[in-house]
Amino acid sequence: AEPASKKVIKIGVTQSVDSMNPFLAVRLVTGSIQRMIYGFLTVPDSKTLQPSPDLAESWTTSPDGLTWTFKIRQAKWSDGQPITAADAAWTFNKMMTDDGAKTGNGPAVENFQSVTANGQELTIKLKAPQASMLDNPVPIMPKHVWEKVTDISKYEAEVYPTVGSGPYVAVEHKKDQFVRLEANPDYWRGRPKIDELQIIFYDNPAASIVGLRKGDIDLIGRLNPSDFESLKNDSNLVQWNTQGRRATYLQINHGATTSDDKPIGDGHPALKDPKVRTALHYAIDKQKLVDEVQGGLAKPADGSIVPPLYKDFFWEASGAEKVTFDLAKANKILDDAGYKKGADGIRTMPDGSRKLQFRFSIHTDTPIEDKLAEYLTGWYKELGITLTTKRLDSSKFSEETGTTALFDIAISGWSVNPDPEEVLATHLCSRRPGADGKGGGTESFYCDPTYESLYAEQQKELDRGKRAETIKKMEERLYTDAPVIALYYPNDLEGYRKDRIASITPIPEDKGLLYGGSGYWPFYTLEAVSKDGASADGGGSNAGVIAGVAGGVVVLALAGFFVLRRRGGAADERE
Amino acid sequence: MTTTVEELEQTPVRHGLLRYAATKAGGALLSIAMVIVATFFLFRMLPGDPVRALAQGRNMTPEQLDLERARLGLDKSIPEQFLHFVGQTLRFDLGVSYEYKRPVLDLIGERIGSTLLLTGTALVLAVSLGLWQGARAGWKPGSRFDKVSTAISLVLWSVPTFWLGLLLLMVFAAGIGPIPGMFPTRGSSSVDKPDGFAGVLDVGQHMVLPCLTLVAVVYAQYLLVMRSSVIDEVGQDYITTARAKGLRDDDIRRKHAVPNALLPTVTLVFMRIGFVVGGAVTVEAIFSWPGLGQLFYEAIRVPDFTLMQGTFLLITVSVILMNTLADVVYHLLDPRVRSA
Amino acid sequence: MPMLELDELSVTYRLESADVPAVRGVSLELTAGEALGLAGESGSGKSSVALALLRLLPRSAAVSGRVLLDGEDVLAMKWGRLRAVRWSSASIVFQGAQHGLNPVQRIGDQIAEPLLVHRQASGADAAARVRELLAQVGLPAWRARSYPHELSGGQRQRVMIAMALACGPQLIIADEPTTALDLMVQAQVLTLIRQLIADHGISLLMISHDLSVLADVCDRLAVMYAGRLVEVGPSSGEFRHPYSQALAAAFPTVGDPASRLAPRGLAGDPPDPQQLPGGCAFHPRCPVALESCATSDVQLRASGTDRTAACVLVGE
Amino acid sequence: MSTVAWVRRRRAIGRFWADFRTHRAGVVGLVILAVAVVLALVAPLFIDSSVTNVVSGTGEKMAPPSLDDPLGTDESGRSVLLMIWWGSRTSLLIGFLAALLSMVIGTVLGIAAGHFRRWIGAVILRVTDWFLVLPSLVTALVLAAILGGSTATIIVAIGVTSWPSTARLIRAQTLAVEARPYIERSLALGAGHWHIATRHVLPNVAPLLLASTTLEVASAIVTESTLAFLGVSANKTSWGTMLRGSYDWGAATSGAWWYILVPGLCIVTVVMAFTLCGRALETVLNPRLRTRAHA
Amino acid sequence: MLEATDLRVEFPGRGGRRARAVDGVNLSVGAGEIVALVGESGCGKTTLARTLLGLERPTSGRIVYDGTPLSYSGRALRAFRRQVQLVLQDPMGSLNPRHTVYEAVAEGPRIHGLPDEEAVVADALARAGLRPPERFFQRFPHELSGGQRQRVVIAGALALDPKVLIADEPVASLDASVRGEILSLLLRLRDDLGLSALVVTHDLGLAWNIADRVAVMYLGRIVESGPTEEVLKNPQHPYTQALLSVLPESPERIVLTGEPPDPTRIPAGCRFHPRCQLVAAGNGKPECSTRPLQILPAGTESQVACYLATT
Ligand SMILES: Nc1ncnc2c1ncn2[C@@H]1O[C@H](COP(=O)(O)OP(=O)(O)OP(=O)(O)O)[C@@H](O)[C@H]1O
Ligand SMILES: Nc1ncnc2c1ncn2[C@@H]1O[C@H](COP(=O)(O)OP(=O)(O)OP(=O)(O)O)[C@@H](O)[C@H]1O
Ligand SMILES: [Mg+2]
Ligand SMILES: [Mg+2]
Repeated sequence: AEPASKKVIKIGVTQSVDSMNPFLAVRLVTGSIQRMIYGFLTVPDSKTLQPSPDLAESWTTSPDGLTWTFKIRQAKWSDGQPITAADAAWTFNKMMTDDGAKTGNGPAVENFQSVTANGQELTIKLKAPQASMLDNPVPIMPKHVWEKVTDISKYEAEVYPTVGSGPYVAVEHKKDQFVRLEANPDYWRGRPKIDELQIIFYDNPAASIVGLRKGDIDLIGRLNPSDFESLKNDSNLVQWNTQGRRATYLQINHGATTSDDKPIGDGHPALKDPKVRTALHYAIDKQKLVDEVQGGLAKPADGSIVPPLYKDFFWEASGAEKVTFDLAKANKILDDAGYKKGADGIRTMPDGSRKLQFRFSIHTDTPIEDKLAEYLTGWYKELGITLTTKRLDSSKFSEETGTTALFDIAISGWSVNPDPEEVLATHLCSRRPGADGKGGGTESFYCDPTYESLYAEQQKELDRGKRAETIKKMEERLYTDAPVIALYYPNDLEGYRKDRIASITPIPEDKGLLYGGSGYWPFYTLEAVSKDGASADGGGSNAGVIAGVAGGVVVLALAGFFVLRRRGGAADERE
Repeated sequence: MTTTVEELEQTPVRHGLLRYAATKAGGALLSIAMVIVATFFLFRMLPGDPVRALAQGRNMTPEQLDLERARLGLDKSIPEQFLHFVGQTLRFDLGVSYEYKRPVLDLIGERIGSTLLLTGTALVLAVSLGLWQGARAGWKPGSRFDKVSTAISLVLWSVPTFWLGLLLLMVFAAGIGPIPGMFPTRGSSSVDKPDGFAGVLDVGQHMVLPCLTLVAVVYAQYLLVMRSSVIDEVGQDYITTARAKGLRDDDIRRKHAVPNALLPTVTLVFMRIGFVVGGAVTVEAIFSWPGLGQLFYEAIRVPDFTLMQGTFLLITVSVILMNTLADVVYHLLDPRVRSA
Repeated sequence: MPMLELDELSVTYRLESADVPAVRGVSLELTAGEALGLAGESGSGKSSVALALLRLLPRSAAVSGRVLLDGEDVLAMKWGRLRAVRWSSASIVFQGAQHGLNPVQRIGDQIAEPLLVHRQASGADAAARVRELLAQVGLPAWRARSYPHELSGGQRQRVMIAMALACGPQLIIADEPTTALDLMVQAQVLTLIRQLIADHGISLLMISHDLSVLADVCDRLAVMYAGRLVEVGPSSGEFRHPYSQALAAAFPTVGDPASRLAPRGLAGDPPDPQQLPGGCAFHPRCPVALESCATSDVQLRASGTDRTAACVLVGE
Repeated sequence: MSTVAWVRRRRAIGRFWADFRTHRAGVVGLVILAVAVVLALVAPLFIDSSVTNVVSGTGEKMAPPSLDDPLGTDESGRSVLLMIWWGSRTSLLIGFLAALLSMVIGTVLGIAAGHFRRWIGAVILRVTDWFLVLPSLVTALVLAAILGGSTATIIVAIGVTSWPSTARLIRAQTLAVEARPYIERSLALGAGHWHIATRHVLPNVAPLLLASTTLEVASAIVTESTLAFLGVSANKTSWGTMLRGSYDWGAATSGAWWYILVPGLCIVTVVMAFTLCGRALETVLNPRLRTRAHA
Repeated sequence: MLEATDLRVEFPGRGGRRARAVDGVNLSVGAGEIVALVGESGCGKTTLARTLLGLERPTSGRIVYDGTPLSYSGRALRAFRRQVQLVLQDPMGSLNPRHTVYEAVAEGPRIHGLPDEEAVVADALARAGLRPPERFFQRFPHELSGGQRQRVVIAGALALDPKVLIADEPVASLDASVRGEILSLLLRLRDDLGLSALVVTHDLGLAWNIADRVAVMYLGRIVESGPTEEVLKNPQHPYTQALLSVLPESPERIVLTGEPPDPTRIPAGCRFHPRCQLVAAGNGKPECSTRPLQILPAGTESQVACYLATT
């Protein structure tokens, strides 16, 4: 029904949109869509991932690092209204003053003292210096549209077309089904090369793979290794395999405490000993895990929680510091530290009080973690350490490993933004649960003076290079002290149809991500194959199928009718 | 003839029906009350701190968490929470979804249509097909038709819904060998759904596989129930009377056996609605059908407890209401209980 | 020509475990306008005979012999013809009026059904005829709109009778029409039947285990034992067969000093049709059995005018 | 008297078996069942839980059936055949225990509801009806999700949601039995509640109970697999979790049909066997059906 | 032996109305006496019998056994039920199909913990005419004929050595030829063991066969009672007269009109008056429809509750 020349690209996602209101949305898929609809202050550079101008053309910082001034670009909202600093100021102020608006990106304005606008000039005053300021994740909203909303926490924002400043404009959203975006002709960088972008939701990952193969969708991201493998033999498909944003690591209960330094939880005392933690580290064959658990589609971690994708911030151990799989060494470390093996082959504490029997907490319903657990159990058995797997549903899991500390070793993982500050912060003392044993947001119960001071240092450091050095030191500290042990960095696995997508630029351009990357680059630069009919999604064949089905139904109905008519023959009578 | 007595007996039975309906409605209300209480305590048994679960994957300060907790009313005592919950529920306020940050009722409202379309169609198909086939099979137990029908339904009865759904998806949506992938892989309509009749066809095409899955699993039960119900009737004397009257076999079945056999089936049809709903959860998950079942599935996966609680409450209450309706319908249909 | 003639009618139920010879060679005649009573204990095959008359037996039953209804063999009829004969030539009133009526249909519709099936009336005619029939059995016309359960047992039985009369059959088969009914109601129904056959000149085959009831209504009586007729004769005379005599004695006459404080019955148990004793099937219970009875079977033989009995001791 | 009882019982069993044998489908079901149960029981003699251990998976990953692995391998190179074998233990265990649980609850409440006519019966009936209309899968899902999906939880979740139909059946049967004159006679002989329930009601409902339990096992196995598929089961290897695994590891998309079909077919076969068996039992043991067959 | 005084039993009926199934009955059964209770269906015979056994609690009135009023505590009832036993109409139904004859007969002794069970059972069976008893021990009810089953039921009652037997339609479901045997058995037991019996029946012939006394019941009340010969040969109450007249052998029939009586709607005055043939014929008295009748006392002599009765 549509002109064949219209270029439509369909992206399959396995997460549905939670809310079209950016103040409320938290899901990754929604974040990606916001990136395409709204401008941000800055956007990670497509090559270096360094913050680069987006709606903010340029910016300056006061020497104390507390005042930031952004110059807002002269551009127009998609409804033709000019974009001003007032829009940005309204957005931030809304979040700072309205609790309901904090849901989506609340922490991003936590450190804001005040935000003021003057024409195209936006001034943000901070409470404390914050180097990650330029990685601000808040989409700038059109004030003239949104100020009419009375209760932001109840507003669904289901008004189409949306008023935005990004490369696309949302024109339709069917809940749990799809979001349709159209190219924004007035986009300040220029109109995207395709006309329409559809984000189509699949509940069933297997069905999405089928969809990609069939051509129901053109691109799908965040594949798991096996689904990725299954795209192998299709000549129309491109398997996209690059380094990802995630790190998978173990979290070790090395003596969890609350924010007033009182012990909490029931962690095994042996884990307080850094030697034990190091031994545990030595006993992990990360390459094997990558091969077996991730199907080879990951990179063994010789660093910490920041993945190699972020070259600037990535740190990797080398030399003597580097821990390599060595069961003998691990055993020796434990022997030397006085953990003797008992008659049953299981080590005990040096004072003989307790056996080294640890629990390994994983999530229910995550087969990868299950496998991982089985490998770890195997290796640790060689060390004379018993590891028992404890499966927890996610709410219980996060409570036990994040608040009540009822664990020994737990699986963990974190997706890292171009600026790693957020993930680093999860290992700060202040993130531990409060004195009442509640709350908090720690990923390790870590509380280390060295780490704390490094954190404070990097926050003040506005020079990217110097800051990166400090951050690497933090990673090193985590590596050697081992409150967490990084296992591997899973690759980003995606697939797309080359008979539909002529070109797409990942972010970063060098081996970067397509879907789920930061910024709108891939979908802004996307070019569709402009063969006739290719983008019309086989409208003809669809119609054919429909006709076929209808025909079939008619035939069946007729057949049924005749069968019914035929009844009543003498043979049917009963005697 | 003492006509006075005869006329006395003619007194209408309407108020009987009303009273019956009222008793049933009372029973349903009681059941619903039980559901509400049970739901409250069931969800209070939750391990862990829902707020903390909510924050999973995101960075939240303790203050924020407390704020959230207060917002959800989780800082109050259990009796207080209970009263609050009951009050809320009675005002049709099912709370706010942790995940979507929106009233659960709104979320449900957006999806209930799809679910009704799918389950409704499936139910109608399953009921008509199952009852028709069951009636024929039960009329001549042991015949080839009966054997084939029973065999098919027994197999279908043993098949896990999701597995059947996956196989159908793999065969008819993906296409295998000579079978083309003729049905869509997801959803209830195409993104660029045409208008008018073509649009209806489009939805129809999307509905084929999920509907088929649901029908396959559900209809077997109806078939078996109807079959044994008809077998029960076949031995009755009034059937012999009908034969003695010179009726044709098919007329006996249609006019006498089936109407009687249908009656006990009515309640069963409705009683199995819970089963259909259960099937819908799986089917919607497999075919990405944007309905309540999917919402529920998602709520479980997240887990989003208010959403789970709300959906559970709604599903349960509607199944109870359906059953009550069934009782009343049965009452209307069966002259024997109608005046009893 | 007799209205109904049974010639060596046999019915055998073929069960998975064994064959049950329920009726073993019954020959009977019924002339037009005559009322014949068929008596016998439970399981003696009375109902099987009745059902065989219109080929209403289940599939498992094998029927042999001939059933001549107005000279035409019912067992050899084509389906269409049989359907035409059913109810219009012969209709049946079953014992359990409770179950003989479809519980979810109004009785008016049920009465009208054979009329419509046999195209004897349509629409309004049928309704009028239903009213008429109800009146004949003493029920008000509005009862047509009732459901069976709204009627008492006696009323239901009257509906069954009205239904049987619907197509104006020549023969009505009444299988234990009063057994489940109360004494007083039983009397009402019997009076009705008696009156109707007298008015319409219909033949009646009435089945009961109660000889006194049959004797009351019927001209002739036939007594069955173990699938056989043991005695056929006018209802007025004395019974000759020892079984018939015992059956008659089982229902004492109130006021008869002979039976006062002296109940009488037969020793032993009714026969199991799957294991009938050899010889005369009655001999193990027979108070006057001869030795030969255990080995040689006896056929019906004449015993006085119009009377035949199957016993070696009877004879002219 | 024990010999009398024994002779009697043997005769009853003999008669029952003779009846049962005439149901060919039931016999087939019984044979399949026997094989499945025996295999599950003897499994530890040949293999142990290590066949489900990913570390010990030695074969190639997702390898199609071959001589080495007759039913192919899964995503970790484990033999599907051995996993099926070992997993049958969990599936059957859950099936049996859940059915047992549901049967015990159902019987006790059913008999109580049928026996006590006053408010006790009414209350139990109310509760039963309430549970009966609850969508059982949905309820089981919620229960399992809330309580965590250990094997015990799954059993409880299934058992607690599936008893009402048993209770209904038993109640109906109890009412039917208690309407029989022999109960009146027993009362007249001086019998009490316990005597009536254990001497008359229970033996009379027991056969039906057996049949319904058999059917219950079938549906419990299906429910377990569905719960596993919907991801609320944190179970050891069972057929359901294997199916879940095949789904998670994209067996469907990568053409590993053996990984999807085999566990599924196992479920279908065993469930079908239970169903056939249960239905045959029902026909043989249900006095209502029986008398009809002879009428 | 067993006496009921002003017994009333009500059931909650349809539409909130109460069914007065038994509505003021005085009845006694003397030692070694057989009393027949006759009446049409639904008049309350069974209810009365069950109440006499304590299976139903009377709304008012009392039951006296051997001079002591019946008490409804579990223990007292059990003791009472050793003395008074019940035989029901349907022998098939009265036997648990899963119990052997032995178990069926032994049930009573087991409940009451009698010693020497096997001897008791064998003795009871023999007395009920099942000889030799051992042959029947292991049979199941479905392997017996109807008459044998009824004998087993009677043996079950005899095993407790009762003083009174209440038989509710004991032969109604039996074949005609078997009926006489069972009735003879009852007579013999009375003669041999001095058993008293209350036989509930709608069959006047049965009453004539074995009863010493007859009580005619109509709509929850006894309307006429007295020695069998007097009542059946010379009935005083119009209802009894009608009942007797519809017997096949009687010369002229009085077929009562109207519906069977409904215990939820008991007419005022004489409860029989709406159907009374005398009233219908215009011979009624005004009080027939207005003034309630006296309840007949529990006497052995002939008595009748009717304004129109000649005596
Ligand atoms: N459908 C059937 N299948 C097998 N056997 C049957 C069937 N119907 C009747 N019989 C057997 O045939 C015999 C005769 O049965 P029938 O019903 O004709 O007896 P009846 O004289 O009418 O008895 P009743 O007085 O109990 O009605 C009985 O032994 C009965 O068990
Ligand atoms: N448990 C009960 N609940 C309600 N009504 C009852 C109950 N038992 C008996 N009735 C009513 O009480 C009346 C008398 O019943 P009962 O059974 O005593 O009569 P009956 O004389 O034994 O009749 P039949 O000759 O039919 O056995 C009937 O109208 C009956 O409907
Ligand atoms: Mg019969
Ligand atoms: Mg009675």
